[in-house]
Amino acid sequence: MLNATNANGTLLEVNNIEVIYNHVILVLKGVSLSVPKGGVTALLGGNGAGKTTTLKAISNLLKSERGEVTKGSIVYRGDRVQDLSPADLVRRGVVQVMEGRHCFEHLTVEENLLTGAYIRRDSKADIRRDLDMVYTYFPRLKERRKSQAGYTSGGEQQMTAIGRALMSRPETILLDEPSMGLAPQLVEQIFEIVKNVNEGEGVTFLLAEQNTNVALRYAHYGYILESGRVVMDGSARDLRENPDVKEFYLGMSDKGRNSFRDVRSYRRRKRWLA
Amino acid sequence: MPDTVYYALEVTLNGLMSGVMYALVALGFVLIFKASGIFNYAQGVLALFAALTLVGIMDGQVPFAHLINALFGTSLHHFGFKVPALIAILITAGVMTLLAVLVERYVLKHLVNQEPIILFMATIGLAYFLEGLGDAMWGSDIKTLDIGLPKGIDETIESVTNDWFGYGFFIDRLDIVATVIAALLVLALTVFSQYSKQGRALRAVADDHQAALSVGISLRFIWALVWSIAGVVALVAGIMWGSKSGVQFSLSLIALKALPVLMLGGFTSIPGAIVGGLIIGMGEKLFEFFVGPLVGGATENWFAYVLALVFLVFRPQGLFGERIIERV
Amino acid sequence: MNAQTPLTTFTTTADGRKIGDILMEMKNITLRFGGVKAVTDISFDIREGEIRSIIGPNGAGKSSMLNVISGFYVPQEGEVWFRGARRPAIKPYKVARQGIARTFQNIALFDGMSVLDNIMTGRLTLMKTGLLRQALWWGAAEREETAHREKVEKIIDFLEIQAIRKTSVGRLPYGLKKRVELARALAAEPKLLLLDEPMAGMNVEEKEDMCRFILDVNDEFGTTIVLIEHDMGVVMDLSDRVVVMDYGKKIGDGTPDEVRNSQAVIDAYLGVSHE
Amino acid sequence: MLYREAGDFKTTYVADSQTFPIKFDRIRYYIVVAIAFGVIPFVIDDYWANAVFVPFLIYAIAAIGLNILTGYCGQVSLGTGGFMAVGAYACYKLMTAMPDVPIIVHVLLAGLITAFVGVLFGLPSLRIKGFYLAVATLAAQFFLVWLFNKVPWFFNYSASGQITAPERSLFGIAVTGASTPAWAKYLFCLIILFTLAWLARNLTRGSVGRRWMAIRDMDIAAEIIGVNPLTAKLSAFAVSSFYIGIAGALFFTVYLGAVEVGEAFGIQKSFLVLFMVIIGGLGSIFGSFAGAAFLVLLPVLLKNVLVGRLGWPTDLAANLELIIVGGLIIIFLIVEPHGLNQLWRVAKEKLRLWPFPH
Amino acid sequence: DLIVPNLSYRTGPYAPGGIPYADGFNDYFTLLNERDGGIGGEKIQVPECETAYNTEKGVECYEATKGQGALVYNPLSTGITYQLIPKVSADGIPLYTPGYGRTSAANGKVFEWVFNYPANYWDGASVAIRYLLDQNGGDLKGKKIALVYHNSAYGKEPIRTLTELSKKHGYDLLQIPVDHPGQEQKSQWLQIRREKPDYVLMWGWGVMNAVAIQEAANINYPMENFIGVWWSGSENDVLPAGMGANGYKSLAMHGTGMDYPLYGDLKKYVIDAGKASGAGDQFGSVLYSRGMYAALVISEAIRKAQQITGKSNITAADLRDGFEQLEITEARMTELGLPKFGQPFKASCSDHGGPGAALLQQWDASAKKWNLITDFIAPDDEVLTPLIMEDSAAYAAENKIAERCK
Ligand SMILES: Nc1ncnc2c1ncn2[C@@H]1O[C@H](COP(=O)(O)OP(=O)(O)OP(=O)(O)O)[C@@H](O)[C@H]1O
Ligand SMILES: Nc1ncnc2c1ncn2[C@@H]1O[C@H](COP(=O)(O)OP(=O)(O)OP(=O)(O)O)[C@@H](O)[C@H]1O
Ligand SMILES: [Mg+2]
Ligand SMILES: [Mg+2]
Repeated sequence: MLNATNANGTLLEVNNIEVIYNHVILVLKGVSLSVPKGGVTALLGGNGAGKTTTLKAISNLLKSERGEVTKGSIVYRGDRVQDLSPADLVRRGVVQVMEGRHCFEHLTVEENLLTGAYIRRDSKADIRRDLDMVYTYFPRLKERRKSQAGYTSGGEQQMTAIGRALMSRPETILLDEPSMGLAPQLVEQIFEIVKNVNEGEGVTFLLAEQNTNVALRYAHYGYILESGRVVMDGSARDLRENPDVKEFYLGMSDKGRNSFRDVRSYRRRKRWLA
Repeated sequence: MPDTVYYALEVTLNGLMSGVMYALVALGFVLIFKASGIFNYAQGVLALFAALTLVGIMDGQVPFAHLINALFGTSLHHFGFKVPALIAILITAGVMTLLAVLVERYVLKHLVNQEPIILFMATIGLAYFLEGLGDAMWGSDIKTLDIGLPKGIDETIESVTNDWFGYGFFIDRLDIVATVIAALLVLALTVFSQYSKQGRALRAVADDHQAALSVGISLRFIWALVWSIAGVVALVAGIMWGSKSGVQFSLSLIALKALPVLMLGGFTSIPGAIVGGLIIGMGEKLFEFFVGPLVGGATENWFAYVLALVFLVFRPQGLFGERIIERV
Repeated sequence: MNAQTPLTTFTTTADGRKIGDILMEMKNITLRFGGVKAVTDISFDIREGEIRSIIGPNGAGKSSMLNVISGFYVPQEGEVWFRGARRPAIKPYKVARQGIARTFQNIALFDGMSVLDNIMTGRLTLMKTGLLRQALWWGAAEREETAHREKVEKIIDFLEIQAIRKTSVGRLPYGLKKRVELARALAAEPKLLLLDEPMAGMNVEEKEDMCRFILDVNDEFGTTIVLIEHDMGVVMDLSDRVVVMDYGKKIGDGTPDEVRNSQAVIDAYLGVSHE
Repeated sequence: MLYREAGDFKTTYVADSQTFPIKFDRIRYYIVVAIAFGVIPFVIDDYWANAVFVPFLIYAIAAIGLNILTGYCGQVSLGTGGFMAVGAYACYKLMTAMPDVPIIVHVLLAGLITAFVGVLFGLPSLRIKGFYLAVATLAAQFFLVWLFNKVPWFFNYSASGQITAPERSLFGIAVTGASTPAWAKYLFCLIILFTLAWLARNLTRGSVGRRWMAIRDMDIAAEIIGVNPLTAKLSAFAVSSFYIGIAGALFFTVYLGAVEVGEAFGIQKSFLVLFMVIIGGLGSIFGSFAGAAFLVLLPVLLKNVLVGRLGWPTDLAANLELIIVGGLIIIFLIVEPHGLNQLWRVAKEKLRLWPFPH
Repeated sequence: DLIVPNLSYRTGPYAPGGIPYADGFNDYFTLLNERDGGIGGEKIQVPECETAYNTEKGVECYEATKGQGALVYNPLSTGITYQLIPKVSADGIPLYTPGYGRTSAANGKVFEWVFNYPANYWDGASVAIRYLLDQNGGDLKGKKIALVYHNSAYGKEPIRTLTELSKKHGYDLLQIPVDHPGQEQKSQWLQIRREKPDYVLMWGWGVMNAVAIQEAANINYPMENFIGVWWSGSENDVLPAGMGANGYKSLAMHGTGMDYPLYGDLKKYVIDAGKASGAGDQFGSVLYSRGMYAALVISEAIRKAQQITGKSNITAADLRDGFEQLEITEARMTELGLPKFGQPFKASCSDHGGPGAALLQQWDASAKKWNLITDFIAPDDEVLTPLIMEDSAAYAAENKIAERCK
């Protein structure tokens, strides 16, 4: 699964974009990346590095946060997509799963999933089938399907958000921190789903992830962002072997995994203040 | 004294009918709130604007005549033809739809994902704007609106009840028409919002603009759609109220009668608007009937709100409103 | 932050685990929402000075348990004992005043305020100046404000968030928000600190930082900590004892090693034995 | 780099938490205060006082009051008109019952009485939230207006229910009644506003203010970290109503001189003050000033330009005025949803970087 | 030039009443300027200022026009009047409020600067009762009379008088308030339907009038027993109800219709010359004529003042003397082109209220016009004078005003 050979051409290309929030806060300072069709591309980086911002720039959700792409271009299948509305982009097959869940609180879990199929024109039966598919992925959702999403647990909301994106049968999914708040075995499961959907249906993934360990096991290619710039990129295997990545992102030292108890012995540089 | 019972019954019936009239206005609020979480302050002005436009078209008035005359020294007033009511209503509905599209395009589009109070404020700006525009377009003198709706006491009911009880009940025929129309509207809108894909999308948008965008719901379409429907509902309300009192500025103040209804029924419930209307209408009339004389009358305005308040203390989201989700 | 002297001492076992008096005890707690049973008949205790973790699959009822402790949910059945006495169903703000502070799974910072103000809200339980004196400001109010500000600055230094002191929290990235939330909880100088997934959405490096803070708080001030976390590495390394929940029931309770090797826990949660 | 804060280091927490931490702001503030107290009173005439400054100052007081409740504590209220009426009628009763007590005492007492009434009507806020609360506060609005209209005791049994402010003076100078000099009205209101603004600033920067803001931003979380929602909300209602009551008292005694409750303190007033608060910026004292200025001055300005300068018919001018005010509100919101105050702040941030884009 | 500001309202809830009044007011002065070259050679300037029936805007308008040298104010709003009374008294500018404002201002001993002749609210109430007495052979005992009133200072004005009169004539008074704006009056009219009062009087303004007449028609209340004050008797009020309004009566301070020579002049010099105020479509309506009549009285007072002082460019203080010594005879009215239009009256230092007589008019819905049905009926001064004295004395005491005209 680590071979990037099934990358038959670039689907999405981000060229040197710059993003400013509120007209004054410069967040991305020239980010470029390309997402191959049918690949799983990971976007890594610490808190505030700009992963979410990059994804939102692509899905055009920035505008609703008073953010703006001021330079550079975003090209999807050869078309500039910066000026499309998010809905148009979804219709073209790009769906984003937003960070922090963003379920429709007052809708039930099932209604949430069904809104995912909003743009679909196919039959009720097809939609029903996909709904069942989501329920088989996440049995927990099936149990809670009649509850208002606002009253479900954090993890259940996360599953709902992912399930909802799957329901729109997209060509490309932008996943923002899918593993956040999920129990370990579910994290694995989510990435298995990513893998299945990717390999089985050829869906392309761009995922921002903090859990570098898992992300690099499932992704083909990775970019590492730091304070709004791409500082490193390479195939997942290369990244995993890189000593810096090992130390800072995987928590491994030469002696194997560091214990969280021992971290007190040294202080790191404070990168988030950069 | 059985007379009091009959009176009270008559008051109750008429209260229910008034409630329907309030509900007609409240419906517009509900639609927009449900679809975007916007508390649309401009709803009353929308009703006024619709009614003004309708009358203006029916009379063949030249829009902005006064302005044009002032600028160019002309003396335009009327085109000199009259437009039949039905056609005028259709044209007005078209105007309201156009207005909805413009509102979406020049106001709402730029305010995606803002807090409710900001959106509320924007509708206030809109209310000011439309109030000025409506007056500038059609003039602020009083206009008679007559599209041939029946008015006045329904004599059949009066004589039948007179035969039965020895006391003839008063029911206004206009109210009967309003009730039928309101029932149809509520039915249609409930079906629309409960059983259609768009209906679900509406509720999704109200919950979270961004998430709705992210699943491909076009806020622009939804908003234009809902505002058009709300505009048409405003037209209906404008017609019913305008037939009674003529069309002029005060028509926009009927919104104030709709607010307690809204609060009681729940901001998000279409059936709530009608049930709320019935309770408020009946409650305020009965209170005025029994208690009003003791305290000097004119209690309706505040009592409607107090009644709604009492309900809210027990159900903070109104009778049928969506539960307010409180979690950490 | 002032060095608070721990109220009770605890003994440290050979392997570095702490055993103190019982600070809080949950007795047969059952919590239902309509038909949903979030918590079913759960009992466990929390000892002074320890780090007590709660783990379990999504929807197991961990956060609900925390909400019971902080008084936000009132269980239908069961009792909460705190410092040797049964705690009646009291309002959450009274619970907070008894020295229980917490962070939230879905960050609950006050978005309209700066980082500094957010952390200062943590000290509200300790600030006593009345409305009138506050209005006049000079004198008592100003002195109190300065005194508390000093303490808060220490926490800011401790958590290394000096640079964002005056930014409004709404704009912060997720990870920093979690840190500010921790700061706010610490500002209350709590006896018992409840942390609901404090490390979600962080990378390893940032998690290490958080672990350091948690351990420091625990060591230096003797603060008792209840921790919910899905990262098994963190849980196993930090905790003194672990409660495992599944579908609202308790399926395990013990030291990390005991829990790690319990078959029930492996089946329900860990999947494979974790390392 | 027109505007800078660099080089402005604070060595004490007191200096750091002062109202205008940046020297540039501080100087500008001193200049404004100097002009307000030292220049305007000497040049003001009846028109400027009665049509511009006095209403502006009084609305600013009301706006600060409502901002405390809505902007700081997050409780949207549409009862402002009713509470202003309480202030006005309380002041009227006090003035006529105790003619020899200085007027300032009446005004303050009127504020206190309003604070009490405000707390009463604030009680539902413990259950009811958001727009539901906003609409619920209309109950207060309509009930209070009805009460003052209905019960003759409140208007001393006058034939029509109007109340007229008798002449009262302070230090021998009339401050209410028709023969009050323009400067006296102005200064009286200015001093009260200045003091109240200063008190409000103190309240909002310390623990009381943080309690309110915590409730506003997330009431449940606030309660869990130890804020008692009952006292926080009710204290906000009390303080807010105190301010609004004073504004009402001044509105009646100093500004209009005679009022009819339904007309002067009707629902429109509630909306107007709320608009001021939102346009100015929720949760900002400066915003209250800006919002009051915007909604008091802009219409006067527009009227003078459209009718006075351009000679338009008054009705068209009035319509156009509505269109322009409405349009501007929308434009401002689109440019900056968080009000004039935020607009100002962003402008400063830009100036700080100027001439570089970022 | 002489400056007579027109504080009008052409927007807001009461615009339908404000527009024709303001048009009539303006047009009369335009006529004087166009036809006669002004008054005594002085052109009259009528700067208009929009109040929207709102007191605060009223203040702004007052202050703005005061500076231009305004001679007299006529704000057509009871609220603004109350608020201006102390101000004009301090500034020394006459306030002319025909048929509205503060009734007790009729007492010139206390209200030096305020004039409200030829008739005020209390006169109106009394005239209405006199008319009913007349209809009932001089006896109203046991009759039930309902008063439907705008729940504001304006609407409450007649209550005092009607209560006094009920003691004298033995009728029952039923008070029925309607809140602003009066869009919804179902309760009130159900109550009337139930109580079956013999007569209904109405003190309404704005949309309230139209709704009340519609509701009265709805319950089949006999329209000829329904009488409005002169502010409830314009075309605006009856037209929306269509045929239902047929037979409705109202008081009138002055004649109705356009069969007076003056309208010819107005048409010739103002309307046809394209100098009409507003849209020019209000010409001849009831409220138009009222505005015109107010302007006429003011211009007569100006003439009087010019005569007294012997100079054409008079001051506000001169104009007060003009108002105070004004006498308008029937002969003068005929001369002005309005024979039998208004009642003759003569003011004095103490009498600022005039004789207070009024006409009754009735609506003919098929012809869409008002017809006068009585001659001028005088009010019952025996009852009114003490009331006026009492109320003005209270005001004088509260504001420490010493009586004039000794
Ligand atoms: N709406 C906004 N307004 C202003 N600044 C913002 C906004 N959203 C994000 N930022 C800033 O942009 C930077 C990048 O944030 P972003 O959310 O993209 O980071 P991230 O890599 O996703 O971090 P995390 O892992 O914590 O989610 C941060 O410094 C943040 O403060
Ligand atoms: N207020 C509520 N109303 C209804 N159901 C609730 C409420 N709070 C929690 N639940 C339900 O109770 C169960 C337990 O929720 P809880 O949030 O405690 O889970 P959790 O263990 O914290 O899970 P996660 O790890 O996903 O955060 C869930 O199924 C949730 O849907
Ligand atoms: Mg992110
Ligand atoms: Mg949880």
